[in-house]
Amino acid sequence: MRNRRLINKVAWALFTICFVIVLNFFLFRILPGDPARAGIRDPRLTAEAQQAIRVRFGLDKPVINCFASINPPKPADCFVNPLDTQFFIYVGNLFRGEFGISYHSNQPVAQVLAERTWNTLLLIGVAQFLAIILGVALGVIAAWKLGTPVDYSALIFSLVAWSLPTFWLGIILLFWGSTNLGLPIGGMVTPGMNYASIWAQVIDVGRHMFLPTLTYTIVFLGEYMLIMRSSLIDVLSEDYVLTAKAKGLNSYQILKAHALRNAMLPMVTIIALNLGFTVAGAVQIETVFSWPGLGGAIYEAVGQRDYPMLQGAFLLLAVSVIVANLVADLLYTYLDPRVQLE
Amino acid sequence: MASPLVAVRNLRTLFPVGAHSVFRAPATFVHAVDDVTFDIDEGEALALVGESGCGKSTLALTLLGLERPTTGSIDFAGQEMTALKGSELKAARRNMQMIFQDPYESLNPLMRVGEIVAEPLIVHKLANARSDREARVRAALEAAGLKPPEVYLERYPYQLSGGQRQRVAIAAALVLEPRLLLADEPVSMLDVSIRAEIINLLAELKQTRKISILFITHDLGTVTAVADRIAVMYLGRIVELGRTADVLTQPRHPYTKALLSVTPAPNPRLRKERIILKGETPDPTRLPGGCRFAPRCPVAQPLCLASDPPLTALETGHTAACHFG
Amino acid sequence: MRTKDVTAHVDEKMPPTAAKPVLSVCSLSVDYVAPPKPAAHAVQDVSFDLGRGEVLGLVGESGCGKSTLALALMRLLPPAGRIVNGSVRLQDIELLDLDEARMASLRWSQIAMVFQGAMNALNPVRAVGDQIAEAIRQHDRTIGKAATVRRVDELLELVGIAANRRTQYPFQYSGGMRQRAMIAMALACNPAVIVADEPTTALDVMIQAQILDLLSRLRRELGLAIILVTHDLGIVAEICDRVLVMYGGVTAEYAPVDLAFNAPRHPYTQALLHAFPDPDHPQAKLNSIPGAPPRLDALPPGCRFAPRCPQAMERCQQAAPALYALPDDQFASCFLVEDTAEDRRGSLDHG
Amino acid sequence: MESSHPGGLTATMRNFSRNRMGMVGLAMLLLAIALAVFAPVIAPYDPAKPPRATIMDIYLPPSAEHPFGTDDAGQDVLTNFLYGARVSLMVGFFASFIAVAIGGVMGLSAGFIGGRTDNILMRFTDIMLVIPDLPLAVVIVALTKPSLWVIVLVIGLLGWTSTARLIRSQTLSVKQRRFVTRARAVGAGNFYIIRRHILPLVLPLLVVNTVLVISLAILNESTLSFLGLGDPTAPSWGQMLNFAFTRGAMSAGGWWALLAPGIGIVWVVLACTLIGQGLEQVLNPRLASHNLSSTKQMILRPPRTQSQHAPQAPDQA
Repeated sequence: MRNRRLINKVAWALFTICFVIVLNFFLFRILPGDPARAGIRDPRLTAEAQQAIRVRFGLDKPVINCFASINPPKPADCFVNPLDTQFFIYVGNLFRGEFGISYHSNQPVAQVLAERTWNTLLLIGVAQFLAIILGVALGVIAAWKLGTPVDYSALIFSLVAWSLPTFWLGIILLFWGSTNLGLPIGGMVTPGMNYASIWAQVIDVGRHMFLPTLTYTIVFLGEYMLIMRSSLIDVLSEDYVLTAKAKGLNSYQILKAHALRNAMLPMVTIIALNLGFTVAGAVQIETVFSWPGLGGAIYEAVGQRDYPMLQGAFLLLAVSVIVANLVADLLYTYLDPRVQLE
Repeated sequence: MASPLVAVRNLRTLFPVGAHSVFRAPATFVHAVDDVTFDIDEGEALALVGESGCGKSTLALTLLGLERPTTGSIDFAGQEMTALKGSELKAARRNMQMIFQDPYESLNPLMRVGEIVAEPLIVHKLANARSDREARVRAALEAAGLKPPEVYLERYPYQLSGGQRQRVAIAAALVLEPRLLLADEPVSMLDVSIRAEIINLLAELKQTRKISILFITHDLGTVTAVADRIAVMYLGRIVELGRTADVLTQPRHPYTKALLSVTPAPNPRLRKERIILKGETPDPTRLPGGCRFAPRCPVAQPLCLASDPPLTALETGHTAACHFG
Repeated sequence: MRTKDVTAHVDEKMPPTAAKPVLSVCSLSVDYVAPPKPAAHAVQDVSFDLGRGEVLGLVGESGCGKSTLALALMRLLPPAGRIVNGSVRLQDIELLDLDEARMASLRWSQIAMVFQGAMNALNPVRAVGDQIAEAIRQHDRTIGKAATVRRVDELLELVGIAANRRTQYPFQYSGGMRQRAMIAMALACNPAVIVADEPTTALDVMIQAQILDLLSRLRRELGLAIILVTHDLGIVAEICDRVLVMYGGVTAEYAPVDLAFNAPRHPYTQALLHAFPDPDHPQAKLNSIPGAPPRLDALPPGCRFAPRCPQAMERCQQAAPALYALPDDQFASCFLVEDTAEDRRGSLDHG
Repeated sequence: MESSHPGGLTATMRNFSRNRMGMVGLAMLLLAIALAVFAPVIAPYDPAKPPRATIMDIYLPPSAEHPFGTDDAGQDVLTNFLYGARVSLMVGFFASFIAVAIGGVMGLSAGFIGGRTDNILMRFTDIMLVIPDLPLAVVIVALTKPSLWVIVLVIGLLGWTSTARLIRSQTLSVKQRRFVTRARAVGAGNFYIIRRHILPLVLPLLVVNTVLVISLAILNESTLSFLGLGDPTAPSWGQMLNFAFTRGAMSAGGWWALLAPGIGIVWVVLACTLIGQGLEQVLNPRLASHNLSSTKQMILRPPRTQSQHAPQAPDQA
């Protein structure tokens, strides 16, 4: 039963990824900013070089065969040499790790994204870790002290934090941090710096990371606190908690042995579902703090109309959210015996 | 003797088990109702007794046409119900109304009593004139013992007690002047003091209006005051059927005997030897061969495991499905 | 004025084991407070004794305060609940005087509880055996792992559950088995008293019979004292020794089970019994009790049953009757028994 | 017993009016709407008039002449703030209307029809749920010509998933309730049951959800505008922030150009959040306590000494 569930989940994730690839491809072809038509605009490229890129990415081919003769469309054409079309060349390139060439930097998109992925992971990883730990802790305290001033303050704080636009909080913290704390106003490292030691480098990155991480943590902390609080209140109102109390367990024991695990179950799902918003947060924060990550890449690509870059970054983000969701789903299976053994 | 109001013959309702998938046909079926035959006369109350999962509620839903029977026939007032569809079924259903177990759940919390009772009229497009409709709603409320009706018309279910709510449900059933009432555990959620009121009301409706009643319950103790006959159900089958007094005083099927013995009598002096069956009702997807009751039967013989006893007549109007009954 | 020196009733006719009660509750009163609403007097001046191996039935309609009383004995009332008067003595220990830590150590080891609806009373994500073991280890820190497992198996066996089901989860159990598991859990520390709150509600009659059978066997074999909270007089007739009928938070009648059923003195008890079909005349019309029980936050000034009582007198509207002691260890709170009352020693003066 | 009245839009609203948190939110939202509606009356300047943009006029600190200061183009921040409110609120309301309409219909049909329809609709919803909204919105808006309606459409078309799931589960639970079976037993058809029994019980939840979708739509709009994808002809609060941030407000110390629109967004979003929280408390009233709430005051009986209640002495009567 468990294995079948696992296979189902993985198959579903793969299907979703395929859907995203198709969406990603056609979105860029259907909407006005078609990269094939926009062409390779860099004037520095020779005509031959442009043609070479066209051939490499199949831009000289029809999108798919049946659309070549759009008026009237001939469905039969779809099956004439179907692989020799932009779409399948695109898919084939994806499998080879080729995401296209950035219009702006002329570097392969895959290479640029690979560098930036780690920067985003570092930022999101640390901040999510902090937000989850602090949010859960705050939620537990608020739920436990339900109806007390502690609870109310935590609730108000979380509601306000949830309502803050991420980028605006970033700007405010940036304003405050750079003027009052002397923290850098952007980037990941101080430009042109020669580090005396690895420690000096870590400290420099840490100084750059402090404000974006803080912003990110505050925004997500509020949400996690709200969810944990309401989830734990539900659990603590259950009869089995009363049973535990009747068995002579004290509050700490009950929280540890009965309440927390049960309350964490919905948290896992919600954290997973929130990963999409997490990515949205990354775009905003990396923009404000000029953090060289995937989110920043999207922002820059938008400004430069760098479509291959935009396409690649979006695909990468979408796939990572899907995969992370899958992981959370499987984790849930592991945590909840009801799902595991059903 | 006139023909019965309801004649159910070899009724069978099966449910497929497992996820309904595009690729797989269901491998197993729940035999919710399996080869059930009985009659209900005009103005008669038949009690259908059995534990949860024995198929008694499915039987009621099948009678109503809310579940499709797999095979068998239901003759209701001379009409074959299983053949009806659409508007014909709707029209036939008008004469057959149901009362549910939980009056807290079976009334829409957002509708006023007047609207709830008028709903069947609206659905069936009857009594379209407003004054006519109101008169019928009032009459139904009064018939259900909610007097004077004006007091109740504008109230919401949450403003009523459990007994009053069940009376509203009964009024909503009576407003169409049905010939058959299906009462699915109508008192099991009510306190003892209120239980008696509702049972009395049903008995009164049977007597004064000649309404037939199918009284579905798991508690033999609640049926005596209203039922003329009792049918005992086990795992989708009727295992014993007879006049109330006969079944209660001379039960012939071991399951009926066991059920009777564990039904608490309201007096410590009547404490008796209880026949406590081991285990619980088995999984209805994997029915035992032979007699269905054999695995739990205290008096089972080798024969019982081998062959399934048919329902056989013992004396006038008393039948039981047991090799040794 | 509410008098404090109350109830001294011991029955010489009781079996010798019951001579000294295991649990003795004395004029216990519980309010629910939720300002600005008026306090609801959920339980008022309830007294009873429970001997070893005895089963006391606590009956009444929904909202009569019986579950509140059960929770008050364990000191597990919801936060709005206040024990405003009375005493609960468990084997010479006054439970209401203990601090919370000491009370926690007595819970389950001395007085355990079987809750209504075992589905919700068991943690869905922990194995059943685990939850029983937790109770054992909580009250015996020295017990080893293997010994705990052995004890859990023993307990499961005692209630008729195969030991190999120890590692299963509640959702893998049937309704009846969950209730048995709850009983096994309640027995984990050999308590003197078990409070069973509607242990068979929502179960089929046959499963109910199995559970009741199990409870009477345990009381016989282990000398367990049981308080059985129920709304079903039939269950009381089946297995209880004494019965305490509650109405609107007060004791209507408190008597040995035979007297309560065959010579009830309180009109409420009488009415309840008449609402059952008479086994001799099964098809006779049932007698119902018109009206509804009082709301505990808006009690009538006089006797709480007076508004529904067929025999209510003028006097009943003004003053609440005391709990009168009658011969043969029967008590009833009704003015009608005043004349036959032996004395008012066991009575509670509400006036 | 009055408080136990379940569900229902009118009852929900009546109880809501007693919820402090919700009423504060409602007041905040109404104030914001009033400011937006009466912007032409309140605003000190006409935003349509080209500013006299000399170097002396940009990033002027707040003064009597410009209560909120001026921005990078020398325009009055207060005026832009008031007109920006119109854009932000309008996008929020229209986009959430689209989202809630789609989500409501999807959820209701998936939940009520069930079976294969449910399966297909929910699978589609699941896909939409895992695709990150904002980057997709960024991509779509970046590929098209930025306009207010494109933004409304994109936010609306991407924002319905949570509504669909919520309404589906509520529909499912209402559908299984006994009174629906009763209506069927009486002979009522699907359309009647949806209209008379399902919708009234789903509606309050839909209202809660709408409020939260509005707040999300406003946040999303501001983010898109901040990323430079707003409609240049209708500057919203997000766009004011974009201009200020990209055109030197930080280095010029012009914090006022950043503060007003930001607070505007927080104000409206917080208002919606508070309303949502209040409505939820009304619909899903939790007890003010749970099983671990402090019970120190449980025993309030008069203290008694050991002698006063001697163990049950034998009855000497």
